Amino acid sequence: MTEKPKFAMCWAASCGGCEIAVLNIGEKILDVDTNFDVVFWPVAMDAKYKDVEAMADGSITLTLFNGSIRNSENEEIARLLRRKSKILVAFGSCACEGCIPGLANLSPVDELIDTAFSTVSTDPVNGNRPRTSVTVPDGDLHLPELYPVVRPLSSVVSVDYFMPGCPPESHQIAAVIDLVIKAIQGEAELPASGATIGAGGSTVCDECSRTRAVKKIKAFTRIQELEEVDPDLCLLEQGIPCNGPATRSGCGALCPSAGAQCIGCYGHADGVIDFGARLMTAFASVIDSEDPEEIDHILDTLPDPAGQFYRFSLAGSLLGAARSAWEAR
Amino acid sequence: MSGYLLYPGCSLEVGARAYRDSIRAIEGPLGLELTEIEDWNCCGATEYLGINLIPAYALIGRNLALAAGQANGSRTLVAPCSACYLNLAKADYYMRERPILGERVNEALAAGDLHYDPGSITVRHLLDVMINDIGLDAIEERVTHPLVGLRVAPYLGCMVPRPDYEHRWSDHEYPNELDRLLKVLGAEVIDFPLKTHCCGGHMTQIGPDTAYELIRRLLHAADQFKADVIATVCPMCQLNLDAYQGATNRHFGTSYETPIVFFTQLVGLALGLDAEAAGFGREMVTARHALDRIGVEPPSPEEPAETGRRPRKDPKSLPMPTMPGAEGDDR
Amino acid sequence: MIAPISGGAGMSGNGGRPRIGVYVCHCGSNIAGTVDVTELRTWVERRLAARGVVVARDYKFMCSSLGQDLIAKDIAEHRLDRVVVAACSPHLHEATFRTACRRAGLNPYLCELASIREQVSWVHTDTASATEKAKAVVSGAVERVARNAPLETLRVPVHPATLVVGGGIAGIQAALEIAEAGHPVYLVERDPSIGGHMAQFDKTFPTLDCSACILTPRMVSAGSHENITLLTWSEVERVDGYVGNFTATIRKKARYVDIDQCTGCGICQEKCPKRVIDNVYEAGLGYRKAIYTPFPQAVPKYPVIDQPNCTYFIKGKCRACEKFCPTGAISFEQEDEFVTIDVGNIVLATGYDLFDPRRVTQYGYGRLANVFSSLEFERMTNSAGPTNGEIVLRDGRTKPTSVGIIHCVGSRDRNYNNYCSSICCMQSLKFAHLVKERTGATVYNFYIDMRTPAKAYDEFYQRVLEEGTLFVRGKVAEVTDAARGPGEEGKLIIQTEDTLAGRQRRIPVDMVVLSAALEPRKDSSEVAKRFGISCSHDGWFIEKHPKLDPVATMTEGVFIAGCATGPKDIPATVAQGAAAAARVLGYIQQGEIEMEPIRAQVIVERCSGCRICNDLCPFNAIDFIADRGVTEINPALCQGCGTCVAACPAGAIEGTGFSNEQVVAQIDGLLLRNLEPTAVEPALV
Amino acid sequence: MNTAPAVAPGSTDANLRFLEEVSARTAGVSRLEMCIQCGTCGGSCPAAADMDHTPRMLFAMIRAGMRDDALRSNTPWICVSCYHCVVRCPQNVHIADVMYTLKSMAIQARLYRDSTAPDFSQTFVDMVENYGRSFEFGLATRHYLKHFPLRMPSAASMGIDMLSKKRMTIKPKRIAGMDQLDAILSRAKQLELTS
Amino acid sequence: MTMTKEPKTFEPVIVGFTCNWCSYRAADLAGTARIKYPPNVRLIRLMCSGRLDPTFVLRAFAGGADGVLVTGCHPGECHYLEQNYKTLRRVRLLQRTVHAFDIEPDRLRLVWASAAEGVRLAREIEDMVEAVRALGPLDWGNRPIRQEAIHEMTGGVDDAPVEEPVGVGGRP
Repeated sequence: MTEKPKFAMCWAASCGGCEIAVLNIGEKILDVDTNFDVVFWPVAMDAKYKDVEAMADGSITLTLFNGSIRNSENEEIARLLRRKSKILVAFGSCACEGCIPGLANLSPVDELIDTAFSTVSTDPVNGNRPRTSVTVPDGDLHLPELYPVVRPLSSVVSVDYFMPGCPPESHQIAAVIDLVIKAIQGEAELPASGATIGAGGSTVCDECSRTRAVKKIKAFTRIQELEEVDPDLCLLEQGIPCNGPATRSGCGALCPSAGAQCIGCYGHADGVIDFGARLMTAFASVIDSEDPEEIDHILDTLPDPAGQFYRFSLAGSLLGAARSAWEAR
Repeated sequence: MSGYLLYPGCSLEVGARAYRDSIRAIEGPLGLELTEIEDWNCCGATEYLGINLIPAYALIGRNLALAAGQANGSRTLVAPCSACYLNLAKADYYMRERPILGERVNEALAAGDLHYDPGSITVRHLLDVMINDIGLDAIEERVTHPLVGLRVAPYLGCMVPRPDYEHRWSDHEYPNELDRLLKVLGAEVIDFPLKTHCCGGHMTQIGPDTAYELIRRLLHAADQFKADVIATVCPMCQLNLDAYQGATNRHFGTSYETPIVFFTQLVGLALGLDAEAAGFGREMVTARHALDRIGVEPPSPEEPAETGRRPRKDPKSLPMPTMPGAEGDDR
Repeated sequence: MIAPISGGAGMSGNGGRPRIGVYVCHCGSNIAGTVDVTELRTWVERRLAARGVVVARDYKFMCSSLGQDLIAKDIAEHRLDRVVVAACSPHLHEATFRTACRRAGLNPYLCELASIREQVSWVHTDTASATEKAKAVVSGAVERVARNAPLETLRVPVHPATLVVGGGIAGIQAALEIAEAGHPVYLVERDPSIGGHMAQFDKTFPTLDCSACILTPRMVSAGSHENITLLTWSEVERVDGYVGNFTATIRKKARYVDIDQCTGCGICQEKCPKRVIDNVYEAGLGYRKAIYTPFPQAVPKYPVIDQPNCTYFIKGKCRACEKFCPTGAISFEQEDEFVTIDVGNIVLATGYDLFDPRRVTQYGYGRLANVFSSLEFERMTNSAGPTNGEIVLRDGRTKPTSVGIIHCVGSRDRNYNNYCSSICCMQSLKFAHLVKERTGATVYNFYIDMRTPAKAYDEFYQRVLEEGTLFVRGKVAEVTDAARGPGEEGKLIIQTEDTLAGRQRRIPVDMVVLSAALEPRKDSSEVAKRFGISCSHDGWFIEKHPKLDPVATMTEGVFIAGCATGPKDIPATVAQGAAAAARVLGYIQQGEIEMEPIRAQVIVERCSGCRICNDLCPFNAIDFIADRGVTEINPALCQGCGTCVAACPAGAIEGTGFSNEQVVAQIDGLLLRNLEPTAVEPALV
Repeated sequence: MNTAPAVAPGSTDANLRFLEEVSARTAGVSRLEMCIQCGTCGGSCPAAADMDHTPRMLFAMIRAGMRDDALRSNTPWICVSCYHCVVRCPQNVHIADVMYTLKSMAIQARLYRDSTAPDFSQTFVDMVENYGRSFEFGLATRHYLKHFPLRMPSAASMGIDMLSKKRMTIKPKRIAGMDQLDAILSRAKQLELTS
Repeated sequence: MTMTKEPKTFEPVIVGFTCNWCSYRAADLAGTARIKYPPNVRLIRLMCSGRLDPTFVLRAFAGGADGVLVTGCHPGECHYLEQNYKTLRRVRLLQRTVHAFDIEPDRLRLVWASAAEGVRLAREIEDMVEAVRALGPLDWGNRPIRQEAIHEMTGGVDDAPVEEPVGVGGRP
């Protein structure tokens, strides 16, 4: 029998949810095994970086890379896998646009370390600072270097496909794996490089069953602060800051149909340069006032604009990180 | 009871006691509660501004700061004296219009550990409060002795309706507030053409001849309309028209004898106070004859108040432009 | 259209890049004097080659025919598919160069202007920095043009009928011009008769010919013209559609008179027992009946019943008019009617309101009997007016021996209207003349400045001077009846500073006439909104261009004429009526209208139907298609502002001519991000 | 009025400097530069008859940079602060406040011709600075003695009448916070209003 | 100046967005009237300030601009009736958002200027240049921005052979 195409999956700065999502595809996982030779997947099997280094460049057919680039190790493995892979997929929101870890980009790295290592909740070790290398009797121990800002995968290596979601929906993962297999067997065409796969072409409202009318909003309210939420009416029209209008479809409007506002994990729609920009303009458009003072009062009801508009996309946004974070070098 | 801060001003202390006494006398019956600002100082009248700008405004500023500091639940400062009313309102307004002035004034106030945020105090005239807060209906209800048959010339003078930074008055030239109040008291109110013209102000002191002419104009017009009394809202107007009426008569060889009273004194009478309680007896030109007139039986209410103008009934005559709300537009 | 840098019209060679020609104009020394044009050109060659520039030239006058030929030649020789001209403002020569490109076979919208004159050479002095800025500006234009798409101008058919709103002289003029040209016109008038303010006047300055004599014939022909449908006692309720294809809904107010029966004999008016002060036509100086035609020569001749004042409507009995009407034309049951009409163009000639002089309390109008407003005075001097043209005091009989005429009442005064009403001087001169002529009284004119700039106007001023009218330069302070002494008893005293004599004067007169300001109609802003045009802050309709397009508005197909755009005298008003008609006829002649293809359009497959954009369009171009759950934009209604493009959260609306790609690329170009990364000069960032 | 303008005629910027100075030293925004010379102020003024220049002329002089003439004019001193001109001015010039400015400038430059008014103001201010309140009796007596000795008799009889009616007191009333007021005023005197 | 190698003083780069009907014409007017203002502002013409996509502003900052000036018709005088109010709302929200990225709100200004206000526009530009100069460089230009952004931004500087442009001065 001929050699099976090689499959790899790797996590960088991420929570691991994406790995679970892959396992969630059920018996489809068996297809992966039958059609691929899994060469590297730290979560699922034992393998060393040096094994990967030993492989020939481009010898891995498909690599699903999840997690963002937070430290030198993340970058190293990203570059390594890029070299070794034919198809590199930024898998999940972290790899695509930084996701929750990206929110760290609003603060300088030192503050992050302080919070982590010198607050009451943590026991100070070695002068409170993790060091990149420490000498012990039997030699030097090394830790990867923490970067000042979190970056999406595509800002360190070129990426073939983007698969959004936090995590990507299992049925979408299954579909993508199907597609790749078919493509390998020459039964299907792969989309153009740089495309977003495993998601829809429009935004969440397209899949949302709530009724919508013309929107005019005098104040935004946190969903938990509402007396009652109309189960059928568009959440944004009820003053709930729902990110659905700007968020790429593909999840089946999971959150809105469960009565919670969309928080935007599927990222921006096609042709959009900056996710937050779309949300800002959308929210500004539905504010029902032409009086500067009143407008300000209404905007006061959005206490954390950056968090609202960039919860998942901050690291991948045009500004990428706060000035203080960039300058902390 | 609606509470206000009161800035009496120097004149009410002595020169215009009739004003102060009558205000204090009608305060209760009208449901007013006027709390005097503690240790207020002179507003500078029209003199200090001409000497030195910043000190002049600092002088006024101290009063505003004291008022703001004095918490009696009210942020409304009532000033019965026109000059005080204007100076206080003006300082508050200019400190906003020209922020640098506000800064300077506060720099000065800081020397006395005071500070005033322009806009934090609302400066209003007593008449404004009576018309717009108490309301004519409420006042009418309390009238027990209508001033029927008393022909009154309503006289506001300059500094209440002008410049009127906050647009509180119905008009700069012909405000109708005082007219409407006096009508409610039952008086015959004449359409006094000079109701907002000048009484001479400080010219009685620095250029008496100029002042006498201005006083004469007012007395002449009032006389033309056969006014029994001129009702004023300002101590300075009262003083000039009253105390200098004799001098004016001597100057022009005229013989005017028109008593000049504060509108609050007439309110007092209408509410049933006796003449003394209403502050009468302090005027230089006696108001006795005027008072006699109200003593007499009132004519039947149907009879319309004779306004001193010729009625136009001539069929050939052309219609006048209709004055929207001219008749009985009581807010 | 999103034009990827490798897309666009017939691109060949150059590694998939566009083939761009850049042309730097010297504009004599206007540009070359401040910008180093040679340096600019060579920089473009060197640094922008990688961005697709294949030709770069600088030339003395690009807009000259030689300059244009230069471009045409290159388009052919170098197979250019994009052109950038670095010269003056696009508002000046964009058309010129785009036409040149079209002639050379290149789609005009693939040509961009980079303004390095108005925005660089004329506003900066230092050559070095000006040249650097020019580089950035050109670089921006190059990036933009690379993403321009070939566009075709839009064409919409024009409905031949026209709606004229307002039956004053401006509206009548416009209606007649269009009707004469053989096209249908609907002339809508709010009052019972057309004629407007001009019908109230007796004489018109400076010729002093009788207003009625010149106006009435026009009114009659407007009333009887086969192409004009007269809709008096009517108002436009709503307007839909767009240039060439408007639909207007008009409310015909109940006349309570059946115009098919009515012969206009006037018996009803004789018999009506109810006398009403006529505040409209007689300016409050005279009376009319509760059933009335505003004036004898009214067009149409049918009367209306003034419902709120009619005894029958108030008390439920009377019906005198009905009893005496020989043709049984009275019908108290009549109700408002609505008619809907289709038109291709609209002319708004809604005129002005007179400033209410009561607001200037110190002039005593309304309080002092013998103070008159200018309109009252016009009626008084009118031989058909309440006094049969006699100038008398309010008592209706006494002739004044002295009259004061006050200019600028409510004009040139920040407490009322800041602007000059432009007709008051001439009006006041006319009044002065009439008073002299008819009463021989002493006349004083109180003015701030005499403004008599038009044909034969200043001559009229001279004439009035000769007649002995006394001119006092000073804005009157007050008019009072409070006499200071015997000389003033029983008079009105005009108090003013004679600014030329430098002293205060009190001038006793019998009568005062206030030359009141012209003001926008009280409802002008609602009207503007209804017709989709804009009002200046003081309420006059805004022209598309105050000088070069004075009767057009920003809304294609809606034109404005007469005092609705600002105070005007009769000649100017008539001229504008005619001008508006000419513009309308132009459109009708074309049969269809070309429109700039700058429009928004929805990429339906991307639209999620979130409806964020639905409320953003003041031109109602955005429709939500409920059954398909998507939003669409009507290209003919769309005016191309791009607000919805910027607002769409899904990026599903694209703006032709100003696409995101174009603008973003221009930003990058301006910031020189387009140069090879290595070449980004450090000083920039 | 034949004194040469404060600056050589034609040196526009110098002329402007006076206008700007007056504006800068006026409370609020004077809008003096907006005057269109319409004469509303001169026409409205109840005391214009006694003024050597109408307010309008004064403003023209200010524009012309005629500093001395303007400061020597008696107009500001005769202004009775009736504000008729202010509310009627079609350009909303703060006329009354400009008058106050001119007074204070005239006093500084010692350019007023008749000292009656400045003295009165000064006396008044002295009272206020001593007692924190005005003091009619002191004011009237001191002022009349100095400036209208001949009118003293009639003034006196009036004064007595006032006293008898308790409308005048012979001893002034001093406010408690005099030190505070002192501190404020002396600090204020060191401050300048700059634009 | 903005691009000389060693700038003496910091010369901010400001991107200005103008409305085709008023502020762009105001800029033209400033030109025809020869009113001088600092060359630090580079203008982009939009049909209406309502076209201003927040992306443009962020892109300008990310691309190295030290400030962004948005200009439109005065409220109530928008040639598209009321679109400038929408701009007002967007800009207010943008200012709050960029603040979270430590960008001073004053680096993003909204100015109303009618076609007649050439002088006003020039003065506003002057004023903003000084304000931004005082704030110092923003320095976003050379920060790594995600690959596809750069790709899209430069339209992909490919390795295809560059045709040597013909450059001719003066007469052809």
